[in-house]
Amino acid sequence: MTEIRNDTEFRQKLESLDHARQRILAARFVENVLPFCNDERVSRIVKIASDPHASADELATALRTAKAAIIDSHARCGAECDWKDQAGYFVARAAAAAVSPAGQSAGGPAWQAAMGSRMAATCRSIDSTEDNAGQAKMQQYLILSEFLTS
Amino acid sequence: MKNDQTLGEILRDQGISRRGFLKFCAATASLLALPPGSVTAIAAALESARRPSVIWLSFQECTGCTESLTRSDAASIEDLIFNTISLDYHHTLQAASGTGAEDARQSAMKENWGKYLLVVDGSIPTGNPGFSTIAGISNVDMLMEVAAGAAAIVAVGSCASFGGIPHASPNPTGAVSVADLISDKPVINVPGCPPIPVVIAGVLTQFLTFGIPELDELHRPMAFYGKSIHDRCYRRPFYDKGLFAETFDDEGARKGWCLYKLGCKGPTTYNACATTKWNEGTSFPIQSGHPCLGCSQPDFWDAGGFYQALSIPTGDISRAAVYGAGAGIAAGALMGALNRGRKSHAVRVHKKVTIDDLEKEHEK
Amino acid sequence: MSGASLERGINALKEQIDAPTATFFSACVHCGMCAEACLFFTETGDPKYTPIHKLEPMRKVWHQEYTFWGKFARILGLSKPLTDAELTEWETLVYDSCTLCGRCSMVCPVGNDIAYMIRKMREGMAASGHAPAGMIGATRRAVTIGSPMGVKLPALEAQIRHTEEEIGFAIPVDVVGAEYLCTLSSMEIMNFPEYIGAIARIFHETGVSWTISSEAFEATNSGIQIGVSDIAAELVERIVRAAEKLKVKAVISPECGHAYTAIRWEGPNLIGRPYPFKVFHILEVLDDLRKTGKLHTTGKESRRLTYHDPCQISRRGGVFEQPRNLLNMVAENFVEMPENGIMNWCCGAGGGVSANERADELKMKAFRRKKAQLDAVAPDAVVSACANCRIQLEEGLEVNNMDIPVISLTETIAEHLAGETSTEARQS
Amino acid sequence: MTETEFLLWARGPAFQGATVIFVLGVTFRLLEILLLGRKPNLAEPRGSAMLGGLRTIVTRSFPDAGTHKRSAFTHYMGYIFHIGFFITLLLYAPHILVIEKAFGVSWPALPTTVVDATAVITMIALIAVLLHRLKDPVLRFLSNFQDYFAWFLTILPLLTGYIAFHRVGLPPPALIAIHILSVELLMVVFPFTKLMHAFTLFMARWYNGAIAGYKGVNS
Repeated sequence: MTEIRNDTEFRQKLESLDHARQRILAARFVENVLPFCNDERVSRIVKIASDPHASADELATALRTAKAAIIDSHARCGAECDWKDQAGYFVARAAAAAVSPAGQSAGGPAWQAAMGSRMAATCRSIDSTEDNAGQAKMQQYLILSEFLTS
Repeated sequence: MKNDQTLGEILRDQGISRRGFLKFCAATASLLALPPGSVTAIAAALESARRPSVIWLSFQECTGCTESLTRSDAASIEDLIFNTISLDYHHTLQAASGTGAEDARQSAMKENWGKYLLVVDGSIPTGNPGFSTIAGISNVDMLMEVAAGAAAIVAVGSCASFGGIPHASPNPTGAVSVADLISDKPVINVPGCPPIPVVIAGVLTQFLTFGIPELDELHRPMAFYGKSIHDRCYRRPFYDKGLFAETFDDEGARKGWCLYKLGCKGPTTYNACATTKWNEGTSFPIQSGHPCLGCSQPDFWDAGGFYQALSIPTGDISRAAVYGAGAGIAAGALMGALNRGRKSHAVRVHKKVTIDDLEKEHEK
Repeated sequence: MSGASLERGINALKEQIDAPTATFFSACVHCGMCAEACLFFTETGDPKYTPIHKLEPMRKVWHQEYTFWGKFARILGLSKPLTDAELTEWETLVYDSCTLCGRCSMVCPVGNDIAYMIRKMREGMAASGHAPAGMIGATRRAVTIGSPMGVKLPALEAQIRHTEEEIGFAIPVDVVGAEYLCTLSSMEIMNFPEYIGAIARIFHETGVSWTISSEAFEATNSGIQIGVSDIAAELVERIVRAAEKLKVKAVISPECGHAYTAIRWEGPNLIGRPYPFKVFHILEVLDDLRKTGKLHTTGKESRRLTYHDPCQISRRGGVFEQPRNLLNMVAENFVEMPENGIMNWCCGAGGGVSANERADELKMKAFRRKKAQLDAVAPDAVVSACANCRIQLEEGLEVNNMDIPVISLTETIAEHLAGETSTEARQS
Repeated sequence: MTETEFLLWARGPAFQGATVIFVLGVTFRLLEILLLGRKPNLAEPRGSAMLGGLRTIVTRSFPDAGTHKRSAFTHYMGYIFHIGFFITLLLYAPHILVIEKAFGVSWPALPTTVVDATAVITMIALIAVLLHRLKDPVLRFLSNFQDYFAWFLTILPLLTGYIAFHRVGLPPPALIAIHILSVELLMVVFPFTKLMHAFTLFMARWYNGAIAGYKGVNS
């Protein structure tokens, strides 16, 4: 059980994985924060992301639905903000990162999904007392180390 | 002067050959822009025309028209015509005077009542009869008396046609034109100051042969007054090209450029000067370098100065502008002060708008 | 008698009308060219969206109050005074169908600055209770909570903590004596928190001393959008107080359009005194760093990029060369949209339109003008520098199912930072 | 009242009266506008307002390609009838004489036939502009009585001038008088209609350019 001590190490290990395994890991990270998002399209996207044999166009359609989910959930300019909804928005963005093709964004899909999920957790913690963000980070380390050892 | 001879017989007595007479008729036909075929008609009409009795009344006039008519400097066919028509009364030209002259006029009128031709030059004073009388008879009375039996009246010169110089403001004598007094008889105006000799003869010839000629709205024969000087002016191309004389002896004037800027009234003056010209076609005012005065137009004396274009303002415009600006500034300053007061009042009564003031009372 | 009223509205208009306004109303010759410059007309074809027509009520107040002929006509009863019903009818014209983009002001042949007048007319509309509900809510939250979307400090602190973890170093908050005070817009804090990470990394890399103020982190100013200078002044005053307290040399306006207009151009006139500090848009700061050689980037975007000029930043703000200089540092295939820079077409959501639900349908119709521009250029991605434009572009592209990502210029610069803190170097 | 007296009145007292009202009206309107004043701008300037303003006065006459394409008709017709109007007014010999008599300045004239042709083109453009104003949905929506009345005031002097030049119908002095009266009508009503844009245009463009120039934008 390799021990992950900090984000630098966490990110190094994630970026060292190949694209397909990064995608599966990203799906795991998003799955971890899925309860924060009530848009069922996102859960479908996570299923496709976590399926190692998902075809390219399945992933492409998933990416398009993810983008639609992002648009539908982002905060409206000038509207009263609701951080719980905003958490859902970041889950959707994390899901989109998971199914996005390689080289789309710096850090690769796994790291982006991790960050997105953590941001979702941060949003949840804003209006509530418990510190979701910290837990999310620890859980992500656990998921990675389990994944590496399996 | 035997009254019963026809014009043709008289001319032959004077030694005018048939050919010479026909040449004159052709010249007149072309002058009147009549077709060549009409030459024979003119000749026949002139030849058989009874010698019309003509009574020439001169009222408030400078005798310029008569001078132009007689042009004592050279005998010509026009001259002979006047010898041949029965000029029964012309107090400048006739030898008789006093009661003899008046008796001649009375008898001519009696004999040719309703047929004689009345020619008038000079305007008729209506202010006070005493201003101008002949043999104790005021011009108005004499005009009325003679006009009653006239077949037609020819007003020769701008005075008789439109009132001329006596009529110019302030018109002390209350001078009026023939047409102002006579409305029951055909009046032919032959304006000009003076009119062109050949135009007078031409009008009479046309009257003798064809009767009342076609007249424009100012009762002027279209044959001579149908076109403006401007339309027939030999300097028109310069006007069109925009080449004008700026002063009387500048380069433009010497080059014969258009005199519009020197006040030429050619564009608004209708006469035959530019075509028939004066002194047997020698020249006419514009050709001699002087702008046309518009002498054949009504009130040309008062048309705002001979040396100013007809369409430029006569008043002092810059002074008017200065007055306007002054008044405008005063009124504007007042209105500006009112506006500033009204605006500062609005600022004074301004109540700070807070988030509670964004909805109307009932909507809140 | 608190609350909005017709009388207070007309009084506000009388306060706002000045020599330029009177000149503009006296110069308009009804030539209709401003309609051809307004995307709300070009995309709907409805003549009522002709910009100068949107000012009719204010024109009437000017004519009846400040001209001899108008006053005379009113006394004779020839022209009727302004009614509340008229203002109600004009609500959708002055708010829903106008983003204050100012394109009409650029084409008017007699030179009328119509946007300048719409901004003034909104003072009368708001004071008479004719501002849209959405904007009233946002303005109320901006005054009471400090952000039109209700973002409170704890939320910002959470975002800051998250960003600090991501970038690996601290974000200065309430640092007295810093050179720059950075302000953020709620849209960024909520939808695009990466912006905070981007400026942190850039300033870290270029050694810029900066800080965020916990008392005045909000850059947006719904006061100038709704048209209430009293409220706008209060919002600006907060930033000025914070800047003075932290003794900063300059305040940076974030990737937001109207925030820049509010703090840079209207601010001093709202609070009635010049600032003791300078004001820059983030792009001005980045371009300055580029010019002074402090900002180094590596690698070039191979994707075909185009830039959408936010109206309040380029045409109404004067910041239009900087984005090009910055983009040319990081993009090898940067192509301009037809009619760009100070003559760009608006995205359709500025000037408070996006905060006004009633205008949603019209807003999407207006987007077709921008769609036409994008069709002409067919970029792989659109770069812009205003969070509200980004949201509108994303929504518009989604509705027209065009798969073009919309990215922030500042974030793109951050991604290409050459120094040690950039993503590649962080492994060491 | 003969034609000559009618003309004398038209070019004499009537023209003086019209000048007074015109100058008074324009001065009054300009002061009524300018004295409303303008708040000074306290923001730190990026560019020069003065230069921006002066610049826009010129550049706003030459719209950019996109704008031009969208309102080409308005541009072409607008240019034709404005330039035509000024050529007819300022480069026709008799008009120059009027100006010389009024203000003492003079300059060479264009050939009268050229000006005559220009006047015709101007009138055609004006008629085209009227038809466009009646047909185009935006213009029909925007236009009020004043727009059509201003159009009428503008074409009337051209029409009466053309007729007076060609001396059709009434005797010339009457035609010239009618032409002068139509000009006087234009002068008298001018300050109280949108024709004031002949003056306020420069102020408006200056303000526009100044507001933008202050911010470093060439508007």
